Amino acid sequence: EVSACLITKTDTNPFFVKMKEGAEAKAAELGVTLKSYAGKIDGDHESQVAAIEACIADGAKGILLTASDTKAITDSVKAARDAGILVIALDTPLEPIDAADATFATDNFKAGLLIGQWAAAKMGADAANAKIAMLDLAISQPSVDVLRDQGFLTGFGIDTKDPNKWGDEEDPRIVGNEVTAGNEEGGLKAMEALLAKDPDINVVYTINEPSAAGAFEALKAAGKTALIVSVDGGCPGVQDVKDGVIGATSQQYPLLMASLGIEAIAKFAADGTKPAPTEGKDFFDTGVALITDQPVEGVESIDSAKGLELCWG
Amino acid sequence: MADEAKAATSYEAGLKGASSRVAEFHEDTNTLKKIQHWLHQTPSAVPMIVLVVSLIVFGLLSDNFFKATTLSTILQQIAIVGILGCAQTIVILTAGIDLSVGAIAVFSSVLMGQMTFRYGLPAEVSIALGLCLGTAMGAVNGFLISRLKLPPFIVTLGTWQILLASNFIYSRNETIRSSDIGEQAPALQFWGGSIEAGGVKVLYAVFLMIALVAIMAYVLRSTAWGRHVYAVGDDPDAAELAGVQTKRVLIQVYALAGLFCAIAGWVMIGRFGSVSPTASTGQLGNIQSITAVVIGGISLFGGRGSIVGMFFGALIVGVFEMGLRLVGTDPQWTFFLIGVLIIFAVAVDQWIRKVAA
Amino acid sequence: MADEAKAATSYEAGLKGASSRVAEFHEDTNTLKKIQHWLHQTPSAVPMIVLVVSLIVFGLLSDNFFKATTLSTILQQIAIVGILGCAQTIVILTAGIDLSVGAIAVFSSVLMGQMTFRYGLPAEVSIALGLCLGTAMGAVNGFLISRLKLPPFIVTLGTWQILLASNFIYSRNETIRSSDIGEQAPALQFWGGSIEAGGVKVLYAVFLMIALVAIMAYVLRSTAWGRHVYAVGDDPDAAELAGVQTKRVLIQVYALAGLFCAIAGWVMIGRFGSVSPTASTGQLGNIQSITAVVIGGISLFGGRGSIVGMFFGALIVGVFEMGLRLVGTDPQWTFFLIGVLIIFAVAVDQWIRKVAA
Amino acid sequence: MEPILKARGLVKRYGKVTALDRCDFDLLPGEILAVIGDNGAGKSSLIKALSGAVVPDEGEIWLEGRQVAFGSPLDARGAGIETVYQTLAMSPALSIADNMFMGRELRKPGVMGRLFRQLDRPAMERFAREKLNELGLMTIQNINQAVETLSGGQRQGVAVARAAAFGSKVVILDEPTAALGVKESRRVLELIRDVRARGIPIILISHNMPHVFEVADRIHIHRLGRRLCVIDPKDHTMSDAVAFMTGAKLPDGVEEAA
Amino acid sequence: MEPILKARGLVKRYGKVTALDRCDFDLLPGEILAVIGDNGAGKSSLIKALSGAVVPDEGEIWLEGRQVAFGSPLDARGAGIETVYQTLAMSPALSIADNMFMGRELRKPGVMGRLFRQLDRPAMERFAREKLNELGLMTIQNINQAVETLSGGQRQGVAVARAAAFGSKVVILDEPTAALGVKESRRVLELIRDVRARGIPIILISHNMPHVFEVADRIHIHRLGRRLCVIDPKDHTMSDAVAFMTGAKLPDGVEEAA
Ligand SMILES: Nc1ncnc2c1ncn2[C@@H]1O[C@H](COP(=O)(O)OP(=O)(O)OP(=O)(O)O)[C@@H](O)[C@H]1O
Ligand SMILES: Nc1ncnc2c1ncn2[C@@H]1O[C@H](COP(=O)(O)OP(=O)(O)OP(=O)(O)O)[C@@H](O)[C@H]1O
Ligand SMILES: [Mg+2]
Ligand SMILES: [Mg+2]
Repeated sequence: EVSACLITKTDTNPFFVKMKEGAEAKAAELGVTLKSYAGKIDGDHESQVAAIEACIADGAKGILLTASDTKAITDSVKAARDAGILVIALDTPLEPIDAADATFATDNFKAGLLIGQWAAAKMGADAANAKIAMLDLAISQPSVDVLRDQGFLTGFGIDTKDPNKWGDEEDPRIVGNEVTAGNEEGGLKAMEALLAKDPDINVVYTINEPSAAGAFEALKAAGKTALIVSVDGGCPGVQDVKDGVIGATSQQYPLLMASLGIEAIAKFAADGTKPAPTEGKDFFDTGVALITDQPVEGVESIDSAKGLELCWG
Repeated sequence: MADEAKAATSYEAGLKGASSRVAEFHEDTNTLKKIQHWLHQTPSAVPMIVLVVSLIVFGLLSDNFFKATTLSTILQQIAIVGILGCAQTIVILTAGIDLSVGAIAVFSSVLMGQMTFRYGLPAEVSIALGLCLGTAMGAVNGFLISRLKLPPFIVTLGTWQILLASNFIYSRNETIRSSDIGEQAPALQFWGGSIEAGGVKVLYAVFLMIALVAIMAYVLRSTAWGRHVYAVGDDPDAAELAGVQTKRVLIQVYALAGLFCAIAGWVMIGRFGSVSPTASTGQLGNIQSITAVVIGGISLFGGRGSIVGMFFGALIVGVFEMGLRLVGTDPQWTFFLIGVLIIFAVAVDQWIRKVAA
Repeated sequence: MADEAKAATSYEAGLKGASSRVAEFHEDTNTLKKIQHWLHQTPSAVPMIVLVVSLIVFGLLSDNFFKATTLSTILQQIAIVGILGCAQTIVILTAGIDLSVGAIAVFSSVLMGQMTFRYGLPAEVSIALGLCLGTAMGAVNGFLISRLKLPPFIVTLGTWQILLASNFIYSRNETIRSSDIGEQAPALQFWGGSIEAGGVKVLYAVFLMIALVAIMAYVLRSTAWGRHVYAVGDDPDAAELAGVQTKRVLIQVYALAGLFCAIAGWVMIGRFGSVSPTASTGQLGNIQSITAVVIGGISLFGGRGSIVGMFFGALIVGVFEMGLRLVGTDPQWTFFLIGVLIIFAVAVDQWIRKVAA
Repeated sequence: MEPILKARGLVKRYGKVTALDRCDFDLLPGEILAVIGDNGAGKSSLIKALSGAVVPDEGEIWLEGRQVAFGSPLDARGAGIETVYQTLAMSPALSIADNMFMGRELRKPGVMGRLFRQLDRPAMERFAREKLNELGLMTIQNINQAVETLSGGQRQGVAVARAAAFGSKVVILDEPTAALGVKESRRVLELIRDVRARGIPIILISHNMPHVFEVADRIHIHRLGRRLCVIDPKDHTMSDAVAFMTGAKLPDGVEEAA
Repeated sequence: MEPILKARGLVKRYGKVTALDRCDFDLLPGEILAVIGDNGAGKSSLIKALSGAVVPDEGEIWLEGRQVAFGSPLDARGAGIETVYQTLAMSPALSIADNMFMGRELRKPGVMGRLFRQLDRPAMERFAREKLNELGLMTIQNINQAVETLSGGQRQGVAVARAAAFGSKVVILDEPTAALGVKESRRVLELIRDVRARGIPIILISHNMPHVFEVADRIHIHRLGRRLCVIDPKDHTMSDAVAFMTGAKLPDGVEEAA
């Protein structure tokens, strides 16, 4: 009997919930026993260490891990690999990337970059006097948070200063950064505060689609409109693109990552082969696609109808 | 023998003609003394002063602060914390604490939403059921605390986890979108409606919060039940001996707190548009409401303080948060400064009280 | 006049020959009574029983549970909570609460790391400085609480935010990698070392935790200072009148708690290898340590309970978490069940105490 | 005469300590019964058992011939037994009037009271002031003072005034004059007589022998957790009573317990 | 004779209430000074000001001729003033021995005490047991009982034993016999005499006139927050004293304050 572990950052974010569902479906199909673990809050590193220890104690064959702290987790990953467990990083690569046996990931920086480029192109000449609200995840600035934020700014053509930190930019077009905890409540409150600061905001970057929905409510209540961009590609988010709530979102594929991961573990258990990375990259890229119904020149995108086919819940 | 007893107390003869004058001392009547006395008698005055001062300071620091829209935004941002604070206040007055307030609120909002969208109940019925279920969750807390005599902190720590987990499991982490609710069940979003006067929108939710605070202030001050709540928090043994049904009062208090939380859950739908099981209130609602209560001058050891103080406490936090954002610090520094200002607000409160004592 | 007074108390003649027998009553000596009495006298026994029962239950449910490695893993998983629990215990015994324990621990670990890697200090010096700074952070809490008489909850809520924000700002969100530390400053990772016996690794951190609990148990029970800590928590006014320097004791308690937190921060480096400012202990350490303390039977109202109980409390939580993971419940259900079990553990505790009273 | 309040074989243990050791008790209608005994003899434990504040481990209690089992002080109060405990049972942060009316507050007449359940503060304060004046506690300057700010004696006066004002079947006073001054003690004794004149029997615990012998109809002497004997103050001297309660002498027909 | 403890013009206000109203005070070396007065007259407030438990708003205090300003009870204790407060100042959850030695614990001899600062529990318990026996409090069955489980009188006995055992310059007793039985009160009076025999002056607050007149060398009569007069018990009857303190009569040469 093959047993596997799935360790996600949290289990309340729909992204990870869907990832878990994908893994469970695949595990049931292949006859693998799957146990799931998660951090208690965003950036919860300790719970992930404890989870890896539990997997080792439990004699698992493989671990699928979306790391909260990509540098810090490597010791525990090494311990697991020393115990003969296949460790696959999902969604977020570890640092260094070869700390895991394999990585099935999307490039969060690229996801941000795409929406940044789209927003800049959409605004055209006005991009020079844009007023941008940045709705980030948490003040602890976990790596997704930083990568998506800095990707967006890079795509929009703004100097990011220290690329490992958001909030240190000095470009006057940025009205302010606020944290949202990645949910509607946080998005709404953050947007209200930024609107009080500057009622003329016309571009809104959001860490994910729930916070985008919250930001939209705040704009609606204030009787304003703005270009909202986001990342994730969950079905409600794509629906929001279709309804014109969100201008564009970068879609990622958690179900795919998870099911590929489970397959790799099953294969490893059967004959000991480890998965190979995508050609030319040091990880297996599960891809990212920009979804918008207002395509712009020079940025590749798919429309919301196509996005709804590919969305993950 | 009785005669012997008489003799032994014969010195009481001296009592004859004892003065019946009530002790009266000169009273200082200058204005400062009067202000001090008033401060002493009105526990909610101190947070009010802190509030006014911080309003003035932020008004000076930021041009945008003293705009009507900013002020109404502050009010709407504290609406939910204010309602949770009502729940937290009555619980803390009984020397308890309720860590589950946020979880009850979020779970109630999810229940209201899912009953409408998953089972197709009319929105009004879902709301009524949601309010009842919230009350029931509170009553369970009350039962465990009063009947099994478990410490409130640990009971509500447990139910917090239980309800939050139930919330995620039951909702399958699915958000109900604002536009769907708007079309099919607008009653759920009732409190998101607003009154417009002179270009300034004030949410119904804000009026609801103020009404709840006013009602509870009356109930706590002017009804027997309110006095019993204070007595239970002050000294439960003494209250029991003096004839208060402490257990019943405790259950009622927690159940009522549950109802307030469910109301907060309903308000959340109106305010955020959507129904989201991941709302931060579930995690942070308890700390936020406790902060408001404590800044409002209510003792965590029970029996002392006023709910109006809690209202000012919530406002102080709201004003700080908004003010700091307008002044333009980055979120980490905002977080830092709010920490500083919480301590500062309570220190000022303490200092004024000391001067006034 | 004195003669008159003599006459008035003449009945005291009856005192002559008053019995000097000490009241003695028959004592039930059956075994049950003895067990009850022992339970009553030994407050930490109850959590111990809960612990043993849960060990047995999980042992039956999962084959992998009763392996030496699993048990040593549980111990190493609670090492940090256990050390933070020592800090929390002494604070709660004084009827206080410390919400900043986790933040002090994480910030101290970041300070130790950055002093070595950013400023190039020798690791030993950084550690000593880190421990001093942690103590200082605790002392600031103590100062605000004892001198300015601010409520502990609100002070530590404020410093929690302040320290966490400072931690993020100061560290610039940078993690120091395990391999770098291993090469350049192995002293930082000292507590991650282990003793191997029969294939089972036990971390130094585990021994440290047990030693700290033992030392504090001795200090609290058998030194004057320990008695003063209890007296301050029991009734601060009475303690002050009886000649305890309550303010000094409070500052010492919070400073010592800060030191324990800094030690926990050092242990974190050893346990996780790296120095990470985002460690969730910063956010969750307070609730975890309070949970351990309360399950361990220490009263949140101060003055009652034993630190050994806290240790068992931490173990109970560790056993539940590991046991449920091995049984394979999904995280939300684990969360749910831990909530249930927290309430259950305290209910059993309460029940045994009642029976034994 | 049939006792109005009767107890047989009451036992109460606190861990190793036995506070009541098969204790009997009788209170006759309309009498003032004093209970005297050494410190720690179990007097307070006895009246706590009678007033529902503790549930005895063994033993039975009868009120007006009917067996009763009080689960809480409220039960006993409902049955008409009003008690002043040695610890006074006051809520320190609440006002004097609030404390006196705790659990039986007056409501405003009319719709404010019936519908909005508003308290009638002026009436309660008037009543409280009146009862305190009856006790001569006129040094209380402010009827809205929190009880915690009263002097020890003032606090005790408030508790006694409360019991005397509301007792209907039995009034129990546990050392009501311990902290009172000469004047105030005298008033309490007068009050006790007044209450008896209303036909209500009283249980009075006191260490003040002259007072006890002055007002008591019978004296229950408590020793080592049980009733040693009951004496008539007219037949015995104070000196005898003191000798009995301290074990210096044994009353006729009683043997020291084993 | 120069007073050992002297105060002039003490004022203490609590909000609207004035507890001490320009009060004077003198304690002579080696004497027993009784302080009597109505409930709420301000007696406890006076001794709290003298023992550092409250800081007076105005006024000055001299100990052995040197002006002092006590910021805390510990200061006063350090200067040799030991006090039994009316509220007793005990930690309810701690044992009798712990309470008696609070703030001046005994340490084990040798290295355990010096280095590891271990308490000498057996010695402390022995001492506590001895002092309680001196007071005749033998109904205390278990010296390790928590103070909260003691009867009201037992608790008071412990507090008195503590003060008597450790006082070096002045011992202040605020109603030490209020909750005590006949036997125990007698022992306290004997103890007070013993303490004076050791040359230590005592301030005794009490409402028990026979006791006051029996032991006091001088009587300070307190009324409406200030010293009305000081009388010698040999020159006045108890009846006079009662009349003075309740305002029924005015002592010679004193006018009722405005
Ligand atoms: N809650 C309790 N826990 C343990 N022991 C107790 C408790 N209450 C009372 N006792 C013990 O029971 C005995 C009787 O106490 P009780 O209070 O009834 O005495 P009492 O006769 O009222 O004395 P006093 O005149 O001093 O008030 C005492 O030895 C006391 O220590
Ligand atoms: N902390 C306080 N706050 C407000 N008023 C107080 C406080 N302490 C005492 N008082 C008031 O001061 C006055 C004097 O009180 P004090 O305790 O000194 O009287 P006392 O003479 O000791 O009376 P007793 O004989 O009853 O003990 C009283 O009217 C009391 O109500
Ligand atoms: Mg008693
Ligand atoms: Mg007094």
